Amino acid sequence: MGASDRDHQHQTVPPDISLRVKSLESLLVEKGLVDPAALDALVDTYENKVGPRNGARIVARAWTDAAYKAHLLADASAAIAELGFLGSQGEHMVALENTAAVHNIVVCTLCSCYPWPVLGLPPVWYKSSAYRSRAVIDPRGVLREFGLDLPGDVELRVWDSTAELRYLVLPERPAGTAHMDEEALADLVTRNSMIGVEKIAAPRPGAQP
Amino acid sequence: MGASDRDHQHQTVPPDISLRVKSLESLLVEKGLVDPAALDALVDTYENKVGPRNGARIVARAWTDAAYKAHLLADASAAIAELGFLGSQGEHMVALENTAAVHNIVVCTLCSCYPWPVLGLPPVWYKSSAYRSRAVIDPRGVLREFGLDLPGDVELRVWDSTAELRYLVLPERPAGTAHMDEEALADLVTRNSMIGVEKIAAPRPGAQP
Amino acid sequence: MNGVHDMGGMHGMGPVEPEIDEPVFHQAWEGRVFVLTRAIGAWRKWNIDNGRFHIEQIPPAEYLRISYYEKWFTRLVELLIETGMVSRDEVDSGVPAAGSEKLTPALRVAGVPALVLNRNIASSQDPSIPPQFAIGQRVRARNLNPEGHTRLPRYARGRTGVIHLDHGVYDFPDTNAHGLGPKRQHVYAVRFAARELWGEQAPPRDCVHLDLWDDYLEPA
Amino acid sequence: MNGVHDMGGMHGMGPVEPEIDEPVFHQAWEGRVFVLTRAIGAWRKWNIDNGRFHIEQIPPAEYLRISYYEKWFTRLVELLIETGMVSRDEVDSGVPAAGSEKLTPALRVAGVPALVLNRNIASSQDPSIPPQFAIGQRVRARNLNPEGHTRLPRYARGRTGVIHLDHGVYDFPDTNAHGLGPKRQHVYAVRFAARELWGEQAPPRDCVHLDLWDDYLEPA
Repeated sequence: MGASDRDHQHQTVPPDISLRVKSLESLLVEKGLVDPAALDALVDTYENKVGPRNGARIVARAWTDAAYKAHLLADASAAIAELGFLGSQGEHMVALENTAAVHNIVVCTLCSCYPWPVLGLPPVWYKSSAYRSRAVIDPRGVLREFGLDLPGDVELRVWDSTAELRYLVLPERPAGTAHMDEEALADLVTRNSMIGVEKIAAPRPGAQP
Repeated sequence: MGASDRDHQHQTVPPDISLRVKSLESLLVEKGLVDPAALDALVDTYENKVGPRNGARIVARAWTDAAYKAHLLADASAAIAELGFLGSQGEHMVALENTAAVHNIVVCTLCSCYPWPVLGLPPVWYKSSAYRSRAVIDPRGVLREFGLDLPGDVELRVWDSTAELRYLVLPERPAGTAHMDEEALADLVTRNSMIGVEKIAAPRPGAQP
Repeated sequence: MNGVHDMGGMHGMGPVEPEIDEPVFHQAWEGRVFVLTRAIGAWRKWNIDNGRFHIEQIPPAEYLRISYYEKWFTRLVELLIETGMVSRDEVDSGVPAAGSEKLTPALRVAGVPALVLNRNIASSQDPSIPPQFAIGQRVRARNLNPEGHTRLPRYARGRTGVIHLDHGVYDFPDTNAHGLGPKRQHVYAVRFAARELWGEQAPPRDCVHLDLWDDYLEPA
Repeated sequence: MNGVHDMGGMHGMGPVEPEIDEPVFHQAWEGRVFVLTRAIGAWRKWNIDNGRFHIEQIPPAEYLRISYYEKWFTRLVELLIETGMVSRDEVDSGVPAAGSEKLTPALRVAGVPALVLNRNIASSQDPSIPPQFAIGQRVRARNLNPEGHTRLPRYARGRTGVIHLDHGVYDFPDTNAHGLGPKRQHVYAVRFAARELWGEQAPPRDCVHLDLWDDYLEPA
């Protein structure tokens, strides 16, 4: 699926986009508008340092520390700042708690706003017309495509990120994890669960945490 | 403008569309689903027999025959049937009178419905996304692009052909035409004036009617 | 469906560009697509609402990119296959499957004038189907968002207008497109103030009329 | 603007297709477009609302066809030219115009962590800008249809909801995108019942929240 999806997304790229970007970068470097070393450092940052592991650490902390969880739900920006994960496109955060009775899901219908500092850059599907158009009118259908058939008695809350607030879903802690420490729990937390399109599966018995 | 507009509309046609259509026609003929002679007769009909001259005759009649005009405005289908111009995609007609105080303009935002028997097949601009999207929210801006700057005190009425009614605008009879007979008047009537995007200019003094 | 075809009120589509002395068809294939569609239509395998819904299902980026008669071609192929008149293999090869029966065309030359002059769309003042609304009555367009075919544009939904004309009784597109019957009912020209549709920046006296079925309306 | 970017509630866009083990960037040029935009952003020649409006102005067929980072590339080029940082000739040739001065980059390696951690978007609880609405109050999203930038989606206009959270004071996109000042005002999470937005076929207890500015709202 990965390859075909990528092909689908990129099949219409003009053959020269890569060359056009190179040409523009060269121009901007020549004019002294950008520093190539800074560009490399930025790529490295977003490829390797900023990503859903940050969000997972927040979630694991909230699962294991009731005071932190209360703080996160009351003032997410302050609670996330404590862990050092506020930043560009995640300046003002709201945390949404998923429970057995309430399920939250996040979208940006108008563009593709996404909490970069805690989740990294958004996946292609989050930016797709399909997700942006359907998440508000057919969220249960979208969730089914992610394998989550939400019972009718669960209240579904959609959050459309139309302003400068960014949303982090605090997923339900799965069963069978009482013995796990914060670090092991963080390894269970998926990006998609923090957008609200998946639940976190219980760890398989005997599997490495 | 004509050529560039046509190029613009058609530049993305795959190179093989003409061949694909030929291949389909050949298949349908072979299967006995269509008769090529009937296809030729249909092309001839819509290229040469059905067109805005039909609508122009209706308009000229209404300008010169007050009883016919009253009939047209009260029951357009019956009045148009009298002249033999009802038919497919013009089964049920409504006539809209443009005056100095009220200006009507017709669009089909959802597809490109158009009164074929009285105006022929629609022009490319009528079918364009630009016209379909803007005629209902910015009709005065659209009219300005047709060279018609409608005074603010004129009431503008847009008709979106969302059902099986088809609309014919009865344009204002221009000044300086008191001496002209029905046939000469019909020659003045433009297609665009019967859609409501133009007024009919007064004939130039001394010009051939 | 809330498709990109429902574009009334959108911005960003550019200027309207009329063409001087425009031909009826710019290229011969356009005319052939048009008349093939009409001639196949004479078999009466689908209705106008089926046909419109097939155009609406063209994927949005494609819908905006391709020309009118390319859309018609796409629709014709899909409807021919869907109704079993041809197979996709036949479309791809351009020749009938081996052993297929040769039919007699539904439309012959002699039938062309009648087809052009035909009043295919049935309307009536059937007294057994009374109107639900009266001329002059204030109505609200319902907030319907069906995934199927509808002729109630998004820009009118939830908006209040006045019944201006009663056009009589017509088939109901939302059912008729999907084999759920004609569900015949009254259609009205409903007048909406431009300001009701677009807000305070619209000219105060301008208005937009839409032709709407009983089932699209509720008393306001 | 009522552009095709405002696609909440549209049908016909197909299934959502997640990719397993998706890389941050699928091709190197995507990463370069992203970081060029961020590094040029450090010159502070435009704000986030200018930037979003430039993406929205990509013609609709193109907008739906091209990928996310192709949109970013289109925007970057247009903004560089519009702000006079480069000329179109320079973009076409890839080399600086003869005699042009060489500047010192606004962003150096040492500045990268600060850029990533920067809280560029100013918010406050500025008591001199009081909220126009209170938590729990019923409000209606106004029916605004500006040709310029707005963050009020079409699907919410005219709909009634409840103020759920007061997020504090933020710049107003509709003016901020067009050089008309930040016009700072309160932003609220407004909760709309799914049935209010989409009609009776929506599940009865589901809801959608939008973050909306004071100027988008009126008392209901």
